[in-house]
Amino acid sequence: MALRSQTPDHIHPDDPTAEEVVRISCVRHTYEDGTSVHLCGLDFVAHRGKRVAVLGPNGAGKTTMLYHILGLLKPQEGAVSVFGVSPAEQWATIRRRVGVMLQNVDEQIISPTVGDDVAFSPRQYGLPETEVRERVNRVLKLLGIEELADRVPHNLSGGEKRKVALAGALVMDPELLVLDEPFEGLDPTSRQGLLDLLEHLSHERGMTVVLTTHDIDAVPEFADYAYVLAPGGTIALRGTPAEVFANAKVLADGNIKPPILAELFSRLRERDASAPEMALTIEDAAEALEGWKRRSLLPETPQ
Amino acid sequence: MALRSQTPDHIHPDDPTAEEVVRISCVRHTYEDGTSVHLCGLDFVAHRGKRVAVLGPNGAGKTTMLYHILGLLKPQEGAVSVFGVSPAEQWATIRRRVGVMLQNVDEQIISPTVGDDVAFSPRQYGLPETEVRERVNRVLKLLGIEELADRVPHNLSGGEKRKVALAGALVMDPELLVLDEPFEGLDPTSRQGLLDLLEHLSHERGMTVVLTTHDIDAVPEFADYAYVLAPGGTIALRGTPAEVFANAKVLADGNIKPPILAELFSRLRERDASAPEMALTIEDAAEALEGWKRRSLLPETPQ
Amino acid sequence: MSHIHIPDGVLPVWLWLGGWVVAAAIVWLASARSGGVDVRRKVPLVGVMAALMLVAMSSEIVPIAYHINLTVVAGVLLGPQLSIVAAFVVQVVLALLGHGGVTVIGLNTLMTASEMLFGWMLFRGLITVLGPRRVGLASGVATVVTLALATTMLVGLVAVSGVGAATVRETGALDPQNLTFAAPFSDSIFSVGLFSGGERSSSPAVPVRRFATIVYTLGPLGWLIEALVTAAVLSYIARVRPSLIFEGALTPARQALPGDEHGRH
Amino acid sequence: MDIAVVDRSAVSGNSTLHGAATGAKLIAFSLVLAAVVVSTNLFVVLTITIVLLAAVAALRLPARSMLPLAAYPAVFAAVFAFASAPDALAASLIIAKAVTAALASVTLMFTTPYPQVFAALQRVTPGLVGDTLLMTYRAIFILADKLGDLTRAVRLRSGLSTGHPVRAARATTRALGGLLLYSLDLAQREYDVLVLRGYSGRLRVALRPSRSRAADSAIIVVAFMLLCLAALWRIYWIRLISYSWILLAVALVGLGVALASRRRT
Ligand SMILES: Nc1ncnc2c1ncn2[C@@H]1O[C@H](COP(=O)(O)OP(=O)(O)OP(=O)(O)O)[C@@H](O)[C@H]1O
Ligand SMILES: Nc1ncnc2c1ncn2[C@@H]1O[C@H](COP(=O)(O)OP(=O)(O)OP(=O)(O)O)[C@@H](O)[C@H]1O
Ligand SMILES: [Mg+2]
Ligand SMILES: [Mg+2]
Repeated sequence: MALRSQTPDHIHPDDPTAEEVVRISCVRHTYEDGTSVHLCGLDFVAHRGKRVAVLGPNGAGKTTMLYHILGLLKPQEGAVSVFGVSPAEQWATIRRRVGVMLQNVDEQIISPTVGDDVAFSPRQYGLPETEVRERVNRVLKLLGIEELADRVPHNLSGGEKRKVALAGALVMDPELLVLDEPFEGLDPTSRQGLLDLLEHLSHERGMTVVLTTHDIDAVPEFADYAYVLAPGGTIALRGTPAEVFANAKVLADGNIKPPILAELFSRLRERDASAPEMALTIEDAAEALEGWKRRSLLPETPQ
Repeated sequence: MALRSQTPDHIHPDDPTAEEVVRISCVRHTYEDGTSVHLCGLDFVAHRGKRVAVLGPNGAGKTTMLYHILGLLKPQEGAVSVFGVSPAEQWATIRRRVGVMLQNVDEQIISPTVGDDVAFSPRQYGLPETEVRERVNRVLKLLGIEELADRVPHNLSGGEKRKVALAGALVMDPELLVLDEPFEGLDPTSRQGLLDLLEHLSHERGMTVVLTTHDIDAVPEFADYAYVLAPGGTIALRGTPAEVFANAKVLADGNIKPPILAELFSRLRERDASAPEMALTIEDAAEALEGWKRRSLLPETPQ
Repeated sequence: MSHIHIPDGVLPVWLWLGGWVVAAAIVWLASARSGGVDVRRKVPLVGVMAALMLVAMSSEIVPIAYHINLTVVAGVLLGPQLSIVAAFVVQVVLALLGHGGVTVIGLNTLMTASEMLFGWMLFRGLITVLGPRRVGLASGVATVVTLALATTMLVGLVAVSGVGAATVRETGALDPQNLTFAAPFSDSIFSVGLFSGGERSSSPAVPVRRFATIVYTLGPLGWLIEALVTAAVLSYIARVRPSLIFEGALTPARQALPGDEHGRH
Repeated sequence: MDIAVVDRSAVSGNSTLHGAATGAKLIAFSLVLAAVVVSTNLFVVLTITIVLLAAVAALRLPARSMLPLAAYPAVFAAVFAFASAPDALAASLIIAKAVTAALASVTLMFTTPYPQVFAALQRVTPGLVGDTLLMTYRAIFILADKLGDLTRAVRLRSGLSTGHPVRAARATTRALGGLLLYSLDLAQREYDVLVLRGYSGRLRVALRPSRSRAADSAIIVVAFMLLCLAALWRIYWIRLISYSWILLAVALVGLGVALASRRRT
């Protein structure tokens, strides 16, 4: 089985003993109307405690990939393993360890009040009611939506619904968090809050996060690794954000624009060859630019 | 009625004779569960041929505001006028001139094929079939989704659906285009394509565009004017993007982070007072930074 | 209760044809007076309620041979004019699915519609008396009374048509004499057409009086179930979407959900 | 029950039925329904079923999605029959009628895009009724889709507690209440969008030119023959009842041929 072909390049770069939480090897799914998504090329691997972003153009197969991780689709070819088991067959054994947010959050709402909806999983797992309450309050606070607790979820605004869905995903403290375009519809502050929260969760609790996004500018800040899907599902590229964004050709094929800062730096380089190396966070960029200007002042004979 | 209170600050800054396409004056809507949205403070005005962005935190009332423009909600207080009439009462007389895309595109797809769905409005308005075909082909091409024409819309990916919904909104060449978070779920290249398309439509055809978005970085490039809603619906700020993003305090209240470039420049200024003025597009920014560096070289005695 | 399952060819022609004519007339009337935008905006509600009634009416609780009708729920939510349209649509589809014949669509539409109207009127009356907070009670009472009235109509219909009561399906039609369920087809065209002699003119197998006894002794069990379901559904809707129930004169003081009192301003 | 499956088959199929004129299909559909409705003979109904099945097989329609949908009413009809039919044969007749009517509608909907069907229906029904029929059709799928989403969400998020049946039941009833409300909202929004985009009570569709007049006529002729047979057996049933099996045998042979031809190519 493809699962066994652990070529060295899939070993965790920093920590060779790190546990693989998710692995997808050359999975193919053909939808009933004949549209085929072939998640092949490279293996997709997510290690414990890492945040992995999946990028790719519309219709590449990102959601299809997450559906395989969640066992909603069964691989017709290839293999998927999550916590070492096949999710399509043994979802019930691992679902307590997995938190989920779907792309269309409307599809995810179960109960008629926000509080009940977030409490759904802990109640069904039979936690005592006091603990259920406590968990729900904690997670609502974490996301800053305590005041929504008694509202009817369908009546919320788009962004509010997304936060409720996220609360439902986080309430059981999952080991693996699977998020399909979590930043869409969130206002910039909530987006930043979510980025910080995910960073906190993965560092403090070793939570593994797999998410898809089109928000390129958030990727350098968020992700430990990024995967790029090409149209058709081919996994074309893998690496740290800096590695990925340096690969202009594959990105262009994948309809992916580099982040704004990456573009700014390459514009600067075109104008002036002495411009600094690409920096992907605002802090680094400001430092690099200031350094660039200062350096050009110092020795009056640079060029 | 509030409509008559045309204070001078609502006259179009460049062209005092420009026609007002949309005006919202102090509208209040209280949802059944008691949530109240009070779109007051400033009047919301969109002039012919201008692109207007509405910003604001989650749950501020952006979608509610668009629903008023579309006549889906009836103002309980205040007045809304679109093309000079009240949309809630006389929608049928103006609907041909308005194109719409809602926030949740799943709810917007009606017909069993993409082609039929895009053709829905022209058919309902009784255009001859050849013209319907021609319009549909043109708009599908404009959005680069010709190959989807025979697919079943429910089966498309999130971003693909959004493009189909957009095609349906554009097919009648509306004079007013109302878009609720049109960039969500689009990959960066499609997003850029949409920005260019909207610019083209408003310049060439004088189309008025009103859209809500959380994609702050796109606003300077896209919008002629921006409005900022505060929580509760208060229209707190109005101006060109540069004016709006200069108003840090109101933005912070509205959960709005300034665009990346704005932030980069303010960081630079903190480090070095000689740093250039804020520039909001990549092109301008590159030019400003290069100029800054060059200037600092020339007269060897600047500071 | 809200409709009879009688195959075609059982009822006298004057009866079913009369039913069709009256039903067609009121459906046409209801539809003709629907130009207004406000009525049109309720069409999706009618669609959902019709779909729900279809599901409810076509699934049966076996031990008491009863199915939930949701007629009072639908009547309260739709009001008179839309109720008529919904009743007609539901009966047409039910007939296509074999619940009764096509000839009885007219009569069935009338029965369902009048049940919805009764329910709607009673509910409105009770709410005005009891106040808008007693939705559960009002709807429960309205349901029981409505069903009792509808049952009486059914008995009347049986008496008028001279059809064997056993051909009429109704609430809990358990025959207490031999402890079998009333069999609508044993006496009619189905059995004869298939296996035995000619298409007899059906002589009432059960006298109307005994039929009435059965219905009035066992029916209340079904009414109770229906009342519980109706009360649950309507109180839920009154809590989260009061405008669906209350409009115009019935509008209660705004009921905020707990936690929303402070709103968000 | 996923509307996408129906839509996909209706628009992307390429069979004779797909190519036939909508009008012809609607006429044939009504004739077949009439045949089912008038028939009181199990063999005749089964003959119609088998003719329809043969058509499905011969035309390579997506039987795997169609048959479960057509069989769905059988569940309800079976409960109904169990509660009311006097004997097994009558029960089978009730079920067969329901399934056959459903199979005919499913065949129509799988070979004709729904706007075509409803545009035609709206031409002959009073405004509000046509409008309601359309929304009822959509609402059935909205309810089914939302139920599907709900079960998927439950599966993803924890499943229902097996250890705590009370909790599971409570959560389920709450979820169903929410589902009702949400379906209402969805239907409302769907209708709003229809109106925003130019709908005002009448769907307009592009005429789909018939691929072959001969096929159109053939479809109508077959349907008409079925109706004639049903009527004959209904009127002269005493003389014909012992020959019922012939119909069934002929139909079965037809089905066999259709299946064989399908296998060969
Ligand atoms: N249920 C379905 N039936 C048929 N085709 C489907 C279905 N769902 C998705 N597809 C197709 O499969 C491909 C991959 O879809 P998927 O939803 O995985 O894309 P995605 O990468 O998530 O895109 P987006 O960024 O737009 O969300 C697309 O071409 C889409 O049209
Ligand atoms: N149908 C409804 N019933 C009750 N309250 C509602 C309803 N729709 C919206 N609201 C509430 O009204 C407020 C404004 O909602 P709206 O959808 O206009 O926000 P928005 O600015 O579009 O937010 P987002 O950016 O998240 O889409 C929110 O507090 C929301 O919870
Ligand atoms: Mg997706
Ligand atoms: Mg919104």
